[in-house]
Amino acid sequence: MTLASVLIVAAGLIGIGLYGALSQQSFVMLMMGLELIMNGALLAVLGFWSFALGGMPEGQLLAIVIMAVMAVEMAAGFALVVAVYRNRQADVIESLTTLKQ
Amino acid sequence: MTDALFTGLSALALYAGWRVFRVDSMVRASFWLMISFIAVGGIGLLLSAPYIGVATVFMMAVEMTVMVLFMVMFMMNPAGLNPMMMVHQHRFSIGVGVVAFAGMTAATLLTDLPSNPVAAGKAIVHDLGIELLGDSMLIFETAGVTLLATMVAAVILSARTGRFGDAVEGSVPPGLEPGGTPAGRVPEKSGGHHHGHGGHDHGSHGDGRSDHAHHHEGDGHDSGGHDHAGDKEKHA
Amino acid sequence: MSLAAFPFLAFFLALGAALVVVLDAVARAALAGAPAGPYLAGTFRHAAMRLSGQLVTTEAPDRANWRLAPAWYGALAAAGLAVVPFGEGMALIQLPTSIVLWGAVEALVVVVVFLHGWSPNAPFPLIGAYRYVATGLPVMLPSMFVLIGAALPARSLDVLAIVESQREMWNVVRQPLGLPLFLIVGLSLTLRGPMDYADSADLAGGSSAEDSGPARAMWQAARLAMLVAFSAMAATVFLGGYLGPLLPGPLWLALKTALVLELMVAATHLLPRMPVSRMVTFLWVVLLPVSFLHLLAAGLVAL
Amino acid sequence: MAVGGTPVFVAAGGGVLGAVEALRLEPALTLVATPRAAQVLVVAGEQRPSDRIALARIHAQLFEPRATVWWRADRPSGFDFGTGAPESVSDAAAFISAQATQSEGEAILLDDGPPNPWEGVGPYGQGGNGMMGGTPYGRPMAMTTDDLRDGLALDAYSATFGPYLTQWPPGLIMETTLQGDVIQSVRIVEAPLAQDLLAATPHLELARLLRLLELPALADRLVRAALADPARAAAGLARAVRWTGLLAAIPSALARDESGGDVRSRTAGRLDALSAGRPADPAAPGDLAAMLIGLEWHEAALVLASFSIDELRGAIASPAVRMAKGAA
Repeated sequence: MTLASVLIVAAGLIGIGLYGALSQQSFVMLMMGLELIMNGALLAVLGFWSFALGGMPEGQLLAIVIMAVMAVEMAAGFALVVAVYRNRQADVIESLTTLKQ
Repeated sequence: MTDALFTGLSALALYAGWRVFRVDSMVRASFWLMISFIAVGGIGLLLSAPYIGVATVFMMAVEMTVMVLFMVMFMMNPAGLNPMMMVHQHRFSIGVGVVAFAGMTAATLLTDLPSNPVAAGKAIVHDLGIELLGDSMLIFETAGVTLLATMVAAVILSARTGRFGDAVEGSVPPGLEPGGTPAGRVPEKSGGHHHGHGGHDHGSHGDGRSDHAHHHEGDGHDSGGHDHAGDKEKHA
Repeated sequence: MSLAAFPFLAFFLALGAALVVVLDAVARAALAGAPAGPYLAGTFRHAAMRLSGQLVTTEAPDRANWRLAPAWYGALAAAGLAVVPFGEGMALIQLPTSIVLWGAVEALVVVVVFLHGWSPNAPFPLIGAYRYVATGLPVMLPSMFVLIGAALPARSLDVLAIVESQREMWNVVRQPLGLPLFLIVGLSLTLRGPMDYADSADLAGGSSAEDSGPARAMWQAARLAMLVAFSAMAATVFLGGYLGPLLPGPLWLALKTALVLELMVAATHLLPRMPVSRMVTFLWVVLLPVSFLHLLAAGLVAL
Repeated sequence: MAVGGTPVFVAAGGGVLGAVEALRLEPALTLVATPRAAQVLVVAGEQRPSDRIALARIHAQLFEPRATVWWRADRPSGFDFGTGAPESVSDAAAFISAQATQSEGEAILLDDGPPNPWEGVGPYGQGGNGMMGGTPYGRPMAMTTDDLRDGLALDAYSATFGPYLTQWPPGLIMETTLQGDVIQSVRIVEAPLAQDLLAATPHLELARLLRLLELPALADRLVRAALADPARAAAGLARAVRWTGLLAAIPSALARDESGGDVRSRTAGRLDALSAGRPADPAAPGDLAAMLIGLEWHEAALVLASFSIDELRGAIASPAVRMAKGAA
């Protein structure tokens, strides 16, 4: 287990997450892609913190911030999905083209 | 031992992450995502981050449970009875994923990474606590307040009644003068109002909306709606 | 600790589960005004019949999750018990954050019970699963407040340190609200009596309504194992765990665990279960503020 | 948790509920709530001819070797398996318990195929055009409808429940549409069957409610008292039941009847009747189906248990609608 191996795994998670976030039509699956990207970011931060920062407490703080961001992303995401769903009965991205205007 | 564990957990994290977009049921997808997070939490433990590692498991278990509830509520096909492949710009997405992975990997391998590992015996959790309620208290508190604000915002957004009336009626702000036209942009008549998913053809093969429910519709009377289904399995 | 601890933990779980069966039969017989003997003899015969019974399945279930749910539940019970120290420095899993690990176990129980109800693809189990999520998630919050409160006097998230902090005074004295609140959490974790929203009587057994034969026996056994693990944890966090004069530490822990088991069995048979919406209101409006006040008081005392 | 002897599922018909409660006290048997957990099916009491299919379905859900015992029941045509049990409760219990090991298995009555032909395009019967097409095995895909409480459109499902649901009055059949566990619509298909006198004592009526509130041991105690002497005042027992706090556990103003009483007040009335040794005051449910709409499953079950079976039968005044399926 080295920093490079941890970062490669993190890159793999981010790659899969990017694929998911870009390809999925359903809002919720899209959010899963975002969560997976966050997962990779979390792993990368932990790797850097553990191998390169000598256990600097700020590194752990960054990880906690990432976790908070994930929670915010999910709560806000779901709330928006519910709000949109109430108005338009839509849960796939293509139904939302009017939002662009 | 550590290397073997790391390899195993990494493989699990990546495999589970890939399965998220490959299974037919959204419930399974969210639990695969949870497994991916748990594996990362395990790697966190190996990386001597005992708090973050365990807290990831804890948080993600709760978060994914909520996610699953949303799945069952809204989404087509939570039970995975029909094949599910709802994608757009598929090739492009695969390309982006692969390029991102390759780029980051190359960057990792080509960079001279610094090395300054955590000293053994360091009081990691203690340090984190001191940091959270010491130098970085502002950041920590901001995160906390942000979470609170999100919670309030989420409830307001998803509740039926809004400031200007029921969400289902389309909220319209009051006019600038009494009885005048509403202030701000007038929302269009909801053009996207097609019931459910009926009108869509997503060009994907055979997506169908289904869940547990239709398996019991039209069931005859029996004790507790246990259906006859069991017999089929037994006598097949 | 070494691998030799595994058989010991298994023995502890089995002994605790047997005790619960006896206590349940006795409590039930006493309340029903009947002799306990036949109840008890029947229980073991019952279990033997179950194990030899046939597995019946539903139409289009998620077979893997359905079969695995009891195993996951049992594994979570084992993981929970593994952080409980049986003596000074004697816990199978030693982490500076072992109390958070227990919290993770609690959160994963909600996932496992949901899966158990969702996977048979039948209405009653699914309703049980929904209900359990609706009550199980709000119960997490008091649970976290209570556990953090218990960690405050120890100034550590390590269960070992929490036990050591009780040498002078047990947490049950220092934080009188903690144990009752934690018992409510335990009733929810083990799907018992007043918090049995997953396997309830009005749903003909809820999430286990479609279970048959060995699967049913496994699920019931896993529930018992979780009850034992929870009781050991409650005894550790609030009753001083292995601390006590004269007798060896593990024995003290066993005795205190038995005491918590008795409280749990009594609560199971004496308290009614509210409809779920009433319970959810109760959890958010009453229990959450109470547990927050409890945490505040615990913090002030710890200062 | 089930404790006791041979696991038995009782498919109770008419005129037998009190006797079934007596059977529950026999240590040789454990009455379970689902046929999946049962070793023996006991068909008790008068059976409606229209419930034949439901009964056959329950029978098919037993695990093998299936064993059926007929107790105080006449067999519907076609059910030529199983053995008859002796009339008396204790003899019947011993007989039923013995059947668990003696049965050589019974064939199921129903066709083992899907209930309808497969209609669809894709491999799973989905329509293949749009996302909601197709009726796999004759069952349409679930559709979203607005929730009663806040109008959020979610998947609803409809199913027919009864007549052998152990937590409901025997014989009651309802067609309900549920969202989550909230009842969105109800159609009462069959009224409950008339029961014996013992079932109408305040003891047994309270016992049914206590089981729904997860207090089975106290329920057993009430049944025991009723079997000893239903007319004797049991103030101590009523106090014991009150002390569990069950009145506080029942939501207030749940299901108001025509005289303004709710589930809580009706239960309190039963407790008073129990301590005074008299029958409970009558109540008139009014429109039962309307009363259940918007309630959760558990609340609905409490509402059903808060009326006596005769009151429920009276409320469902309109001639019972036969289900096409049941009459076939």
